Amino acid sequence: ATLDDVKAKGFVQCGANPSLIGFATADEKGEWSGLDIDFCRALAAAIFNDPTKVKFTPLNAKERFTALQSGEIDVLSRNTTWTMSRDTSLGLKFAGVMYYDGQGFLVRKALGVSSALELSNARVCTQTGTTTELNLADYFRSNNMPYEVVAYEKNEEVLQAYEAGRCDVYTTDASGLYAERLKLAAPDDHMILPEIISKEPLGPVVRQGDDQWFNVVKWTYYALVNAEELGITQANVEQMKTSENPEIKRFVGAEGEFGSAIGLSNDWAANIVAKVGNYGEIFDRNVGPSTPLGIARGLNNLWTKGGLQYGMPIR
Amino acid sequence: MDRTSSLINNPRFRGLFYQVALILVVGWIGYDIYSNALDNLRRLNLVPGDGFLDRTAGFGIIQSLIDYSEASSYRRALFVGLINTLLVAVLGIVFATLLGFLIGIARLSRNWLIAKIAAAYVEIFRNTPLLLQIFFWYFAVLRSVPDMRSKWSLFGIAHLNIGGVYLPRPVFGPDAGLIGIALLGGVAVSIIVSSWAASRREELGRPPRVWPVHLALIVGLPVLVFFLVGRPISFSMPVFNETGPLLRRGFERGSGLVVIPELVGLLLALTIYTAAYIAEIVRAGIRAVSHGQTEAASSLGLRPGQTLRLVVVPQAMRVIIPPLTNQFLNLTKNSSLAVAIAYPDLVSVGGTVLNQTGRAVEIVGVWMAVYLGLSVLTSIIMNAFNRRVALVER
Amino acid sequence: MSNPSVYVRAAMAPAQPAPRSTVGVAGWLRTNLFSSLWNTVLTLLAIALIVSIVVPTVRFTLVDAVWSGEGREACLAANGACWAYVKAYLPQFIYGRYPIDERWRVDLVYAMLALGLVLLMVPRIPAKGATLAFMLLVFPVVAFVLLTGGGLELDGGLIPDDVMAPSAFRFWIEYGAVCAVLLALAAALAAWQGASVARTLRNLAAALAVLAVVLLAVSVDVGLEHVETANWGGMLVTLVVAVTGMTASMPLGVLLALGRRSNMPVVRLASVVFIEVWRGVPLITVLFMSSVMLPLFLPSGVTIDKLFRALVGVALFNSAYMAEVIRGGLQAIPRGQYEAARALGLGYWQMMRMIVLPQALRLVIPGIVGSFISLFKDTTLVLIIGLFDFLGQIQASANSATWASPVTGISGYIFAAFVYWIFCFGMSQYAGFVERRLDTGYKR
Amino acid sequence: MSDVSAAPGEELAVDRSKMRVSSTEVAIEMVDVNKWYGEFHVLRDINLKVMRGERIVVAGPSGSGKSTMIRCINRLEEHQKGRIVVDGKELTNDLRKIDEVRREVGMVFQHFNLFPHLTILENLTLAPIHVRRMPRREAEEVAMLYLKRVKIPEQAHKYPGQLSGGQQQRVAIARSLCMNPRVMLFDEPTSALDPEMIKEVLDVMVGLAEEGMTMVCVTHEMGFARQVANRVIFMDAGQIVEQNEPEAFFTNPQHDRTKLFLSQILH
Amino acid sequence: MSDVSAAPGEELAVDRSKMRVSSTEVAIEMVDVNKWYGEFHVLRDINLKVMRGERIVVAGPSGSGKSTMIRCINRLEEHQKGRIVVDGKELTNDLRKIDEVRREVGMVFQHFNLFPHLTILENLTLAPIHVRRMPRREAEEVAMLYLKRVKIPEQAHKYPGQLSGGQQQRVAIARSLCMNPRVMLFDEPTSALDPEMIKEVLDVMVGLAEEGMTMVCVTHEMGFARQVANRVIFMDAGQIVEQNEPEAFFTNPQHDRTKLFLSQILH
Ligand SMILES: Nc1ncnc2c1ncn2[C@@H]1O[C@H](COP(=O)(O)OP(=O)(O)OP(=O)(O)O)[C@@H](O)[C@H]1O
Ligand SMILES: Nc1ncnc2c1ncn2[C@@H]1O[C@H](COP(=O)(O)OP(=O)(O)OP(=O)(O)O)[C@@H](O)[C@H]1O
Ligand SMILES: [Mg+2]
Ligand SMILES: [Mg+2]
Repeated sequence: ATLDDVKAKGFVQCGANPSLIGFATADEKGEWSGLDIDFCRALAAAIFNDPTKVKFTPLNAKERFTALQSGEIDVLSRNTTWTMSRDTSLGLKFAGVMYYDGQGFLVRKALGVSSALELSNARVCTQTGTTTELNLADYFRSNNMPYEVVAYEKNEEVLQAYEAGRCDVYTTDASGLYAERLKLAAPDDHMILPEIISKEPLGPVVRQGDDQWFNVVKWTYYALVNAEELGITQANVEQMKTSENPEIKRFVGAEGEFGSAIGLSNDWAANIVAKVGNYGEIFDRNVGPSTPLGIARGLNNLWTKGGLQYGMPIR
Repeated sequence: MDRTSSLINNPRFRGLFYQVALILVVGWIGYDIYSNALDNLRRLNLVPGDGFLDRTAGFGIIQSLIDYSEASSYRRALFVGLINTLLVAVLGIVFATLLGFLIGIARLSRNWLIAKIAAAYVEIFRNTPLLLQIFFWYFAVLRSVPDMRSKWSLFGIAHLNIGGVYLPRPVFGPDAGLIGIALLGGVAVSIIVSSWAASRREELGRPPRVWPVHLALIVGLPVLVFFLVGRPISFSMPVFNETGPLLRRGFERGSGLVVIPELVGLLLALTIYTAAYIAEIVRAGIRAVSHGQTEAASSLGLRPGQTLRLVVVPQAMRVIIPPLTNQFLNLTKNSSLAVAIAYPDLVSVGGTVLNQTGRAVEIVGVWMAVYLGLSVLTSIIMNAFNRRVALVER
Repeated sequence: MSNPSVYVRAAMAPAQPAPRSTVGVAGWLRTNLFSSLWNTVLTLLAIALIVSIVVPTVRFTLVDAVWSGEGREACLAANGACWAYVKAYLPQFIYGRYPIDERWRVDLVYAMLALGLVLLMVPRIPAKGATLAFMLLVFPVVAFVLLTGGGLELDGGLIPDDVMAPSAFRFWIEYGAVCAVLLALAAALAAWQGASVARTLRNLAAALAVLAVVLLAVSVDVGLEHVETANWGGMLVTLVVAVTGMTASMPLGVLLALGRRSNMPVVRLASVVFIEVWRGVPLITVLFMSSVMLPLFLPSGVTIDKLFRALVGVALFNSAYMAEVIRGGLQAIPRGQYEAARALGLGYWQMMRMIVLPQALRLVIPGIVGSFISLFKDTTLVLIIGLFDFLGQIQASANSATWASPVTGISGYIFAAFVYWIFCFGMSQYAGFVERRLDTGYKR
Repeated sequence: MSDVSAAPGEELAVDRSKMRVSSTEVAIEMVDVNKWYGEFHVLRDINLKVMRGERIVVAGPSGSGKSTMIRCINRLEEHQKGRIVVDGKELTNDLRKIDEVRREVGMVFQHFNLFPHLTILENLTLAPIHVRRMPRREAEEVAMLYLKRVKIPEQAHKYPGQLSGGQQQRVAIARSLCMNPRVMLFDEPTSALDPEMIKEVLDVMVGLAEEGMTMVCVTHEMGFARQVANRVIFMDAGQIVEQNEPEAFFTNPQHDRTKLFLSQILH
Repeated sequence: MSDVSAAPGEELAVDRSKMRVSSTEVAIEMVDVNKWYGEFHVLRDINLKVMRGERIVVAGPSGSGKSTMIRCINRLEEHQKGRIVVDGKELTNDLRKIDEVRREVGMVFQHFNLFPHLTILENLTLAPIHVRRMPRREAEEVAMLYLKRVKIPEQAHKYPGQLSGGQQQRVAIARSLCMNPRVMLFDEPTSALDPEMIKEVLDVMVGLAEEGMTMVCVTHEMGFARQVANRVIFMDAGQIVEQNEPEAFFTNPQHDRTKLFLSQILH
């Protein structure tokens, strides 16, 4: 079983995007950071109470599924869209949605376009081998807009081509657009159109057929969201351990045996928050308004605040 | 005892033993791989087979020489990729051969500067990675041509901007086939005329003047037919919109014939890179013809052009052809680097299909089969040609 | 005048200096550049061509280039190349994301490699055999330990886990057992075929012992921090792929070349098929195969490092080309050499090892260098499967948020081209040098 | 053709009666010809007049400029000073003149230089067809005539590589003859041949001489010179040191260098 | 060693006294040996018995199968019918037997076939060390002994390319001798040599003969045959046409082909 293997080898092997600012990047020293990265660290914290017990495998779009299928990595946390075919026929299982995303469009302000519906005749650059190409085709066809797609192998090339003027539009998940825009020579000359043309729920993926490991990953995600709902933060988690709120008590492991049910220690959730923080903290730290990306919470806000993030109750 | 010992020391038996051992080992490895793959695929719900190829592709391809839309099947998409590969390979081979011969001959030029320029060309382009050259040319081209709302024009017929090279596209009417037939007929008749002229020449010594006949047959006849059947070919000129919303400006979609910059960049890089190798082959081939041959030819009164055509080139060819074949194969294989700059060749389209379907084994299988097939085909053609050239020599 | 044809020269004509127009600068110019109208036209065209290429290039790369400065503003200001960016990222281009504090390990490996190559390539330096042995046996192990940090976990896998837990101890027990079986097999085979049993055993045991030492060296924890290959990048990856691909493809290439010339039909067929298949497909599909398909061929749970997979792909691919180069050398060895060796009573492998291969390999050194150049250039393709080699690292950094500008990318490409060119041109010059040396040396 | 071994020149049966030399028609005239290779002065003040029908043998130590001199005559090399007039046409930079001269001058090389990719017959008909624009049929007839003349008509459809050296050289001579030249130049035509083959080639050359062909021949076959030549020219260090009728030249050399050379070369 | 030119064989000083031939010990026996190359029947019913100490010379026109026959003796070629027994061991498909035979039989080729990448000494010690498993020191001593025997000990550390043809052939003989063979096979050992060098090699071979070495020698050096051989075998079209003692063979050939052959080859 994966959990046993992970415990035996002493670290989680996590598949990640090699470079997507805010979601997964490694700095000069090989230190990884980002939203997807923090999820893996949370997983490590849950299992080992040590967020550093994780190793990252940079994967491009083509390799990611084979890497997971073959067992090269334990979990894929690499802005991967949850689709039915992937969830069912590729032998994969999505464990939650770390980021509700949608495909958007980046254009030059000089183009004078304010809506995606004005993009008729546009030339669109994108990266091959993702759901993006399919959504794009669907959107333009359903709106009867002619278009042309230029699909590159790597996003470095997409960006260079877009910058050179090969296309009018750069499309990918909105989160990616925010990240990529920063790499343009003059980011302020470009804007992201308001339309989101697809649902892109991005989340961690595991292999089918190992429910225990699936549970660990799934509940790590819920723990992050629940912690925010409960107001448990990295700063206050120690005090919270003495809280009388039964929900919090169950969360920090003061009550019940929820940890052992998924093969972890009882304070697994508290460890996550203590070491990595809750969902909101992770979001703000990596992609939130105070970062260069400056993404608003939007759909990724808690359900209580008008968003979609909803932690299943620990009970 | 002696029987067995002599059996074991029998070279035939030993050979057999080793060969059987090899078969067993290879078979075992093969079986292991096969069963692992089968296990893995079954675990992943990926039943091996080509059924998935008939599913709808759903993605667009920027260049297709045959009908293709998002609603076409994966099979068709792969076919589009294959045709694009063939297109770039054939064009690349033609251009690289021309440029390569030019540079190779220039390297032997008695003009010092020309020879040095050719040498510098070869040393520069042979010693840098092709992928780098592809990037370089592609992005250099992209960055140095006008943007999509403007253009450079040549005689109002050909235009250039970042969207590609725009040319008039011939549109064939119902009777256009007749013109094709007329052209073919003209070529056929003029071949007959040529051979007649050749036989006349044997008798006369002086060839009869036939080029007006050729001109009439090959150009005149189709033109005549063109007007007779009521001009069935028209040209769709690229339409350039100067006004309107920005996205509508520039060349109108569907008008004219567009050569996309990905093709231009790839072709440029492949041609320039391979030409450097071909130049060296040509140089070596020509140098392999001894100086005495040229001297003998000129002392017989042959002019330099005749010497080259009748004496040097036929001898150089047999040295040139085998390595030239290799370069053609290399160019074909190297065209797979198209994937780096979004030219939709077989590898690029296959990669997309692989991603949408997760069918790694099948797609890689298609790649291998196609490239191996192309290699074998090229080898067969060139070997046939080589045999002809070689026959002349001995 | 009865015989006008009689003539005896009274005074010998002394040698005179050649007319001015045929010698010296003027003569040189006339014969090489302006010997005819056509040539003059060509010369003028060539000059125009040179000017139109060299001037803008020099302007862009030198005159208008930006040499220092920080960040994207510096590059945005440039009309020419932005070398400031290259300077800032140079360490990344060389080491990738290798941890800064550990980079001395990479330097050490670079230094050893450079030293070894110099010792091998300069003909005058003696002890080639010892150096070669060191570079082939010791250096790879040392480099492996230095670069990865060693401490490879060997825990065996033949004995089921429930009988004995995975551990280094289990591995060594298994290793011992396998060795014993191999030795027994070899002894039986030797006895059968009438070779000296003791000698066979001695040789095999020595080989197994060397292997054991190597395994021990890579598995023992030397206290170096472990650096994952995912963090390797830049020139490091380029050199690792090129050098390993080359050395690994060599023995395989020799075997394939011998196989292709074997008179056992199955062996020959297998070699031909192997060689032609690899030569018939593009390297990039091989790399895709190693990155997306190979994992499916392994038993579930067994995984191989991505860089290593690419290395295997590259090595197999290159071995096919190497086999053809070596076959050329084998074919150049006259039949008489084989016959003489046979007549002296040498066996097949003795003949190959002592007579044929030494001569054949020496003949094909230029071919081998040539194929190394190809391989070195082809390493760039690994960027397509997401490894960060020298070019990949440059491409990635050109899009970094801090340095992005219209000239960043092109500057990076020019720098990459320059570096690759230096390496490849140097090697091709060396190949030429060896060829000339062999040309004269062979006849002696 | 088979039992020749020692000194083949001695045994040539020559009929000098037919070899008539014109006293007025000049075939080749070289006046103060000078040539340099870079700084190296190869030909110094060469003066030579060859009348129609003359057979000149050029001898001299290696490197003395013999080859260079005769190669200047059909402009395979360019001279830098002086005049060369062949058959009334002066060799200048005029390409048309050069072509005309080359058509009139046949040349036979030491290493035959047959075209290996063409059959013997094609070798012979190439120039007539493409330079003289002769019909192929006719060119082939002429070629067969000359092949018979050099006694190998049966080899017409073989390739040069299939012939012996002597046969190849005879083909080379026939190839020149097919252009119907007025002058033949030979540059050591026998020195790359095995002894048995030398005679077959010399025989052909003697035949040519007997027919009155103007010939300039660089050779060390002194037997041939003695029997056939009507003038022997001795060159050294790029100059014509001595010239004389063969008998006088061999029996009574005047110049010291000639004496030295002959003492080395004659047995 | 230098002033030999005409017929070197004639001048060999031979001491026939030591050449004793055993009458019981058979060194080589070929019984009804047949061999085909594809469809081509090269060896037809060869029967030959060589006693220990015999010196056999094999002669015959080119292509008659001489080389093929002696190459069968150490199994460089495989025969398809009949028996070949060398030193009591029959040559079958048994590799071990073949190895044993090869160790006992030395062979010298027309083109020497020295190993150009090894020094002379290494050429000589290679087989003793790796086939006979002799210690290197000892092998080198033996090698130097034989190098002295063929009179070129001073060349031990040179490479084959630096030696003249005659020296190379002597090294080749020494190389075979180092394996201490009981039989020596020579395949036209002198035919690739310049005349001055032939004698040095023949001298060495005569020396060997005097020491009683069993030898089978394909050669056209009839002088050598006359002086040294105790039997001459004449082959034609793959068969042994005639065999006899040299004197009788040369003076009184029986078979027509032999007569024809001898008339061509002897002066
Ligand atoms: N292309 C050349 N460039 C420079 N020097 C040359 C060239 N060709 C010939 N020479 C030199 O010119 C001199 C005369 O050469 P030439 O070949 O005419 O001599 P030769 O009398 O024919 O000698 P041989 O008997 O060896 O053929 C020689 O010293 C030769 O080295
Ligand atoms: N490997 C081979 N395959 C086919 N035929 C061969 C082969 N080797 C030799 N032959 C033919 O076998 C015949 C005998 O050859 P062999 O070399 O034994 O002749 P030989 O008497 O040694 O002649 P020579 O005096 O020319 O060396 C020749 O006709 C030759 O063409
Ligand atoms: Mg000469
Ligand atoms: Mg022979």
